[in-house]
Amino acid sequence: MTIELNDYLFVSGLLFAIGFFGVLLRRNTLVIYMCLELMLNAVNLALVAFSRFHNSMDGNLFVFFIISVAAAEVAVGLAIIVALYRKRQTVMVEELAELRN
Amino acid sequence: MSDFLFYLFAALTVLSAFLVTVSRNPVNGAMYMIASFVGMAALFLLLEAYFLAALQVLVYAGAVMVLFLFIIMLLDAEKGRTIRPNRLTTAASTVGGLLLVLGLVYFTLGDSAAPATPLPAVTELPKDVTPDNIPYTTSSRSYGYGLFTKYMLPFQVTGFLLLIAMVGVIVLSKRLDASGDQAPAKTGGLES
Amino acid sequence: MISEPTLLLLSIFVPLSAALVLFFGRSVGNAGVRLIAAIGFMVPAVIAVYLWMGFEGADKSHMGYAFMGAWDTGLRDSVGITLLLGLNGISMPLYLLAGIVGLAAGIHAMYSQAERLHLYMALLLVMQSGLMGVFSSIDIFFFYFFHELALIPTFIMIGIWGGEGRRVAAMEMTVYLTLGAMLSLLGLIAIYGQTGWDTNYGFSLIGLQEYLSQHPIGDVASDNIFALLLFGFGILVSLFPFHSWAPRGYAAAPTANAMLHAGVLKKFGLYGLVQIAVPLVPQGAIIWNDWIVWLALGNIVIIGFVTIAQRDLKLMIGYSSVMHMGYIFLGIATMSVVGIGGAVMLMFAHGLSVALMFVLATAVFNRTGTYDMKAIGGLGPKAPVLAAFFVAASMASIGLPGFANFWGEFTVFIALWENHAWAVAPAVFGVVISAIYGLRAASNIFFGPQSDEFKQVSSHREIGDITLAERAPATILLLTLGVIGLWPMGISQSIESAVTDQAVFEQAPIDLKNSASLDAPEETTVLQIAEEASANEQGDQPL
Amino acid sequence: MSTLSGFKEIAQTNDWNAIFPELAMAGIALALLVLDLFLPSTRKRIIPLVAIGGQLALLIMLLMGCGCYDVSGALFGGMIAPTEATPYLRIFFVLGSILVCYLGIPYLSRQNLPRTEFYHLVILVSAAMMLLVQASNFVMVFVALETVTIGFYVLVAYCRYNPFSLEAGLKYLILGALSSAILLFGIVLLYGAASNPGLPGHTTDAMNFAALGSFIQENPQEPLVLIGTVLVICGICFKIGAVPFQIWVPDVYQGAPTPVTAFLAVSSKAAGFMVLVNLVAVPFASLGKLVIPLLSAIAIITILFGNITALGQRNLKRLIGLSGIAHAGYLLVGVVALAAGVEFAVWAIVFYLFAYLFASFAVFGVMIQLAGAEDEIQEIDQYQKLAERQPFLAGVLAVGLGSLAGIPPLAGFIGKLLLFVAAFQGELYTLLGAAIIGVVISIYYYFGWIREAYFAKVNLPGDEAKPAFPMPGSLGISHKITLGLLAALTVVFGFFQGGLIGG
Amino acid sequence: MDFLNLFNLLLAVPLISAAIIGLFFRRGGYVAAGISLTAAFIIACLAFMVLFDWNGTTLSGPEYSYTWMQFGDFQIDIGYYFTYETATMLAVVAFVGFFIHMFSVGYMDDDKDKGRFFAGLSIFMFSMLGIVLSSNLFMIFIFWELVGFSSYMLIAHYWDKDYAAAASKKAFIVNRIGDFGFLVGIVWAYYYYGTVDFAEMNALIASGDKHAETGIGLLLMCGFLGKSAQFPLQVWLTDAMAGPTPVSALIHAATMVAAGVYFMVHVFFLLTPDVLKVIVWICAAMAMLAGFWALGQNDIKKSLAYSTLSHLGYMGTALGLGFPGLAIMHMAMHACFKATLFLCSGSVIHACHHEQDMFKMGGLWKKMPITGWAFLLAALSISAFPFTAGFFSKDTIISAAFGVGAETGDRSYFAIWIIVLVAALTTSLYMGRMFFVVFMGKPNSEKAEHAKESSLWMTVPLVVLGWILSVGAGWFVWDIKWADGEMNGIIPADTAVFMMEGYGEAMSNAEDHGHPIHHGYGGGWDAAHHVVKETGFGLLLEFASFVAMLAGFVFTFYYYGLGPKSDRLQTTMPIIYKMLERHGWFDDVYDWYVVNVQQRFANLLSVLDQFLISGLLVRGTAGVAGLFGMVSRSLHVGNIHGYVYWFLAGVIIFGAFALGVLK
Repeated sequence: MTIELNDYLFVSGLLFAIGFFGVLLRRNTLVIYMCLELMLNAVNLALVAFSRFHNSMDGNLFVFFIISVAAAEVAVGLAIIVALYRKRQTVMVEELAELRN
Repeated sequence: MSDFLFYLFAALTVLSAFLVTVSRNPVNGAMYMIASFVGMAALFLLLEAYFLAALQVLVYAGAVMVLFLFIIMLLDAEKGRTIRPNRLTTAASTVGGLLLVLGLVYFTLGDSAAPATPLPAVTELPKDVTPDNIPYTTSSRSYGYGLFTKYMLPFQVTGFLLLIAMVGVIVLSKRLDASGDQAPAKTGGLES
Repeated sequence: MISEPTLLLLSIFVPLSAALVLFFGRSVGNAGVRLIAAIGFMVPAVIAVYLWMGFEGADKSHMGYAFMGAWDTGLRDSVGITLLLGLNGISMPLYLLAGIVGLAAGIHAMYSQAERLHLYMALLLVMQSGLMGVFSSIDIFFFYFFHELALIPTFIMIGIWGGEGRRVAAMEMTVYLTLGAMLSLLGLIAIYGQTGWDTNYGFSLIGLQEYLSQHPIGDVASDNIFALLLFGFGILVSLFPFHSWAPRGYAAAPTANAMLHAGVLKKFGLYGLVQIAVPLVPQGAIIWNDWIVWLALGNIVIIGFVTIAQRDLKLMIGYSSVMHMGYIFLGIATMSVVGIGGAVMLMFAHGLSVALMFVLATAVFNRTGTYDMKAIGGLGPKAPVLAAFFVAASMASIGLPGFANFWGEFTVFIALWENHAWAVAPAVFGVVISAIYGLRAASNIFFGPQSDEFKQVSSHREIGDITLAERAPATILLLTLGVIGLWPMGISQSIESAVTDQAVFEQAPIDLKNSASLDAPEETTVLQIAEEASANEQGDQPL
Repeated sequence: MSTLSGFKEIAQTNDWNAIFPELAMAGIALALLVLDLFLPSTRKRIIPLVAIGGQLALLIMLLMGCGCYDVSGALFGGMIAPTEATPYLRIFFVLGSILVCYLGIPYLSRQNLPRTEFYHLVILVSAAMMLLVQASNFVMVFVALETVTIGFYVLVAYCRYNPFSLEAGLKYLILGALSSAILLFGIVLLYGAASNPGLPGHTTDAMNFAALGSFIQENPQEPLVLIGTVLVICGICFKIGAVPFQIWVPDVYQGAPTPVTAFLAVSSKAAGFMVLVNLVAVPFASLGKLVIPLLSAIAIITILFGNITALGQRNLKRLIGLSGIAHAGYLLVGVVALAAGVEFAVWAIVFYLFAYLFASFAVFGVMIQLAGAEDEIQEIDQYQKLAERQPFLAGVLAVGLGSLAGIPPLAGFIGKLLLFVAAFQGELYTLLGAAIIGVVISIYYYFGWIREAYFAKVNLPGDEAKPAFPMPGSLGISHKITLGLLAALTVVFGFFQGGLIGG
Repeated sequence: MDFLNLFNLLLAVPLISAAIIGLFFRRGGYVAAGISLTAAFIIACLAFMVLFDWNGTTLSGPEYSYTWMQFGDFQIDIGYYFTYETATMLAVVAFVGFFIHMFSVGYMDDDKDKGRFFAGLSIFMFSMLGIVLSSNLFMIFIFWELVGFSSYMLIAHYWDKDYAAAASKKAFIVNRIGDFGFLVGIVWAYYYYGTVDFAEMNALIASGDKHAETGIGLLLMCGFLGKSAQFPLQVWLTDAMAGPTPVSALIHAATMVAAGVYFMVHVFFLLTPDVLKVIVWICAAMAMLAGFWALGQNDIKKSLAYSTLSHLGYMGTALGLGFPGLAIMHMAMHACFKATLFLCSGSVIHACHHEQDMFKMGGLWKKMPITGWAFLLAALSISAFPFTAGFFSKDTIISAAFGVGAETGDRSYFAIWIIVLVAALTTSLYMGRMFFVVFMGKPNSEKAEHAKESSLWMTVPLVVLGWILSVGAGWFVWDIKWADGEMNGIIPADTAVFMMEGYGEAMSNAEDHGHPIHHGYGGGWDAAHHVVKETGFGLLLEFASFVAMLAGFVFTFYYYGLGPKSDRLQTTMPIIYKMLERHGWFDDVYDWYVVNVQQRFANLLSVLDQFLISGLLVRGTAGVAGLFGMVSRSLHVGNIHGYVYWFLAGVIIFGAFALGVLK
């Protein structure tokens, strides 16, 4: 058998699910953030697969944007986490729940 | 052959991704993350997206994850090891994740999946491009064509986005000097 | 000479601009405030009287509307809303009422010792402009709009200058009234919807009547629309059992505000039923007829007895005004020329008398320092003129001939027999009830020997007779009551002309009879027309 | 060489004049940085003035109709496609950014934070929003949206020595990233479905709204499409704060600096809505069977949740957030009406947004005057006796809240009216019912706030112990003008709506 | 001057005088009195002008009416209906009214609030004349209410006394209860006959197009019961004596209370036999009971009030027997002698400085001869001493009861006869008691010692009403032609016509609409007299009632003695006295009802209103909403995880919805 588009999609979907799972599971904000990156990657994979199989360049170009955006996001996000750590000396979500009702 | 490679790298990607979510120590997590990214890059190669594969390795595995590691070290990740996710969270998240996977299976492997299409042949350089059709090409030059014509505007906006990110990071982490706006007494800087 | 439509516009915007001036006019000092406010209240009153005198001769070619003028506010093309002003025979008396009561309330407020007088007057003026607008707009959207405009100051006024329990009362009143207003708004939009959102007809009452007379609303639709209007307006008019906001609200409200609200603003809902709901959605009115009658009797009998139980004068007045709404609802329920005419007559009269009662209640309070009727007594010999006013006012409100109220009530009873003969007896019994509490109040407060509490009060306070600031508004109101009482034609003529114009009020009673006899509302004539119409139309969209 | 002729053809559509206002905003933003660089620190006070002045100039140009000349069809290879609403929206966002900058002045004067960057970010984000609302291609949507989002990460966490602000930033960051991932996945699925040669009417330009729309019209039952659509809607729901993606709102609103809260509440939400409107209008036009029930359900729950939760909420920033959720619900009613085929709904939404802008900024303007140094603590008690101590502020507050509550003769009421009419035209009676209930409930907390400001509280024993809350001294004239103008506009648009209703 | 304008003037004059006094002379004292008196005088003159000009043709119809208010086909006219009974009534009201005005000037000389009092009198004259002249039910109802109001006002004249306050309130409310039925009856009549104009309704009935309806009749009767204070609404009249004595004389004896009778006579053609039966029983019973109750009163005015009740009972009886003319006649005679009696009591009270207890008076015969004589004559007249005014009306009524019984063979009429005969006995009992106690013997108190004859203001009316009219008012039955009828120029003969003939021929074709035919049904004194003659026992009957009368006087003379200090009955038989004093415990029952039933019911309802409607319905919903609010607020836990789950749930639910899993 040959590899189908669906196989790639499955992998990407699996990655997405795992990423989501990680976000749900972990309490370390850094790890949560990593998992989010993972989800973005899953999207990338799907995109590339689609554009390859459907013979359209737009997907690949989109990936380019996604990567750059992700990079920027990471930079800002980490900056926030660091700044917060300076205040609270922790990166654990349940210890970062001062704002509540 | 390529099938085998696909399975190999897919397994690598997924497995290490999973390990990221479960590994106690964030440092290990970061390592697995890199592995997952590399696997992803390999999959890109299989899809003949060479330029993206390169970007993947450079930006993600290179820049992003290094940044992550650096921060993890900086924030003394040792604390992360001691606490373990409590049962409830584990159970709930597992259920959630499984639900998603279930949906995925129902979706991709079920009858509702998109009809499969044969892998089209691809050229290296773009041919017979029309405004609403840019076929798949492998050369990195074709990215340039796309980005600077059709995707010119998003491209520029991305530039501003990076500017925003840069300014933002500066705002969030630069030590306020005495000029104009001095740091209020109650802010503890890194030096503390 | 300014054209009449412009006068209508002026009667709305002069008070409003006076209010704006006062909002920022803390510096002008009380004298200045009084002057500006006086202008703001005089102008509408004068215009109202002037138009009233000119009304008979005026050109009423537009379906009985005179003094018509239209101004586009930017919603004409999108949703067919136009500031369309004008008066017909039904709105004329109420417009007059608004002018007169407004003037009285204004005078009373000017000389009340309210701190931050400029704000007080400003809010009152906003109310006034809203009231003038309510009864002069033909566009049913603006009719609603002005009502809300007049409603909002009530909240703040109760809150700042109110009596005890004002925080709660104000909130309850506002939330409750908003509910009613929203329901009725839906109903109004729904009526507009029946034209297929044709902006040529739009929200204009005239346009809607033209359209709906050709294509009456179908059964289901009118059932729902009328329900919306009935209960929406009903809440605003304190139809039993949606009345609980009214007595406490009025008890807490400052006098001038209570005068305007109970006297004029409350008529909005009834006016809406008379002018909009019943003529435009007659078969809905027929379907809901029994409901109206039963609830109205609830107002009269149940609330009547509740009124008897009150010891607090202001609460009693509040409840009594709730009770009197019952008669008006009965009048509307008859859907006949006579009944509607009586209802409008009574709306006019009640507006005057209840406002008068509030003025006098405050006058009593200023002398005795309490509203508890058991704690007063024998005030009469000390303040004979006040007593005379009070007795006259209570006589008016219990429908003594010679005062305007009588004509309304009497006519309603007459009309009621036609289709609801059984309801006449309980309705008339209400007259006895109101006599009981009305006279009890008068004799408790003014007659008999002084009570011990009152003796203490009067011992260390000089209790004078009614002052000019109280007498002026009271006289205005009582005079109007008397004039219309002796010369009902003064307003009944215009009312009659307008009511008889409506073919509905000729037809509806017959339909009512049929629907009563064979209890299937579909059989009624209007509905047959409706079905035929909707048969060759695309059919009515049920709500 | 002929192969690139296609690219040339595309390049010709890159008409930079068409987006002059956005460019101008970006220019202003950059100019600020340059000024910050070269101005001596003593002169830096003028920077906010430059920011506001520049934008005002732009605003006036827009009002006079320059810079948004009539452009037909798609631009930039289909990245953006201005509509009739676009000029109004440009005005909206410029106005919003001006007001945020205005709010920034008193805030920053209190806070000792880098200043120039604040204005810089606000203006850039606004520019991005202006592009976002005319984007007609998912790539453009994503990029612009991320620009906005990342900008907001920074702005929300802007008060970097205040843990609350940072925590809010973190929450917004993680949930925002999550939602953009979801959105992205949805986009990808749509892309994959639409570009599939195996499907009838497939397109080669699958990211483009129009093309996508025509494809979906061909096969609306395609599961890939349905899932994709739903995921995209999830992503947008986060932006507009609709149930169940509203949960972050109160926390973030409370933690964020007050000007940013305003920015979030008004501009960001508006942008999200206009994206949703574009989506519903073009690509999802033929998905009524899916979109209408889905959005209706969301709308109803959102209205009820927002209003009921706001009952008894003492912290005003949270209260604003929750009421904002309710407003999102009302606006969703408009969107549903649009999906049901009522074009008029667009204008209803636009008008509502404007009314919301005026009212909200009026309220925020008052709040920022009364806010202390740590502005996440703004309790309702601070407003006791405001009417006596600051009648002007109290008046503005009353007008703003009244408009938010939808009370005639204020603009907010007209907005609601138009939405209701639209809903009626779409025969969405259930939604109307929910909306009515919502409005009635909302009266309670809005007027509760007014009551606090106006009614002299009967002092319970122990109340005397509480220190009287500090009140600002006499207001600067600029504040009076701005706030007065907002209140006036709210009133005027309540009476006269000419020019704000196109179509 | 044509009649229309005269009628208009008749109504306008008192109204204007009331307005002038009310607006300008509230403190006016004698000025006010003057204005009011002048008005009364003008009224009297106008009334006589009308009576002299009038040629006996019924005046009615559109030319005598204005439209007052109109809605579609429903219209209220202010119109005049002038016929023989109107003439009689007009004469009585105008004439007696004037003299009572005159008397008041003297009586109220020491009163501060003359303005209020005389304004009230003028308003009353206005409303009363309105009733007299009105042409339709609507209009009569309007003035009906107005007289009620003016009586309320005048009863409450001494408003700082709580009994006055209570009495006025009671009077008004009880009247309202009567009007409740009255009004319903009017509405019914309006829909049944299509008109409420007396002339038109009369025509309808006469032509047989419409029949009289028992229901309508009974409902209209309620108005009569209220206004004329018949069972069960009689309770207000005795309390109404709280007002000044002239008021009692004018309103609560001579005119207003009689207006009820007048109204019933007016609508006589609407009354079916059943209605008449009801009336005759109620009124006869009241005639007797009230007579006894009068013996239980020490207050001279209260005692007279019961006598008024009793005689209103007689009028009702006459009506019920089918002799409207006779009823009117007794009304007129009663107006004379009862007004006299009240005025005498007023003069006495005034002389004794407002002492009203009979047993504190005594021996006034010598001190106040004019008053004494007037009282004596009136007393004889009321007890139907032969050839006094009362004799002609009252005795005829008594005998007529027997006569009707004899003719129709309906036994119940004999019972009526017995009852009214006993009532006649009681009349002479309480009159004798009053006379001997008040005027004979020695003064029993300081005040009585210093009593003096009153001023001319008061004595002149006493002479006119007492000496002349109480005696001679009835002599017209002999139909003497003084100076060949030239005297008709001085005494308007038309006023007597109705009393003599009643409706005369108008009712002759009565069988068309099912009235019981006894000879002269619907007639007046002639008919009644004829009926009595028919029986053959005419003289015997008159003798019987004469004996009853005489027995009364003789008994009282021996039983009470002259000028006793206390009521012997009270001392010897307190139980019986108590029974009479409590006059059948009506007041107690009503008071009990008001306090324990009505008020409690009201309180209950108001509690329910508070608790159920504003408590549960309104506050309840608010509370529930607030509860939900607390719950949903607590969902904001602040922990990011908590929030991520919302997102997860959202994605899954939406996705499931999209894939149709939820459908």
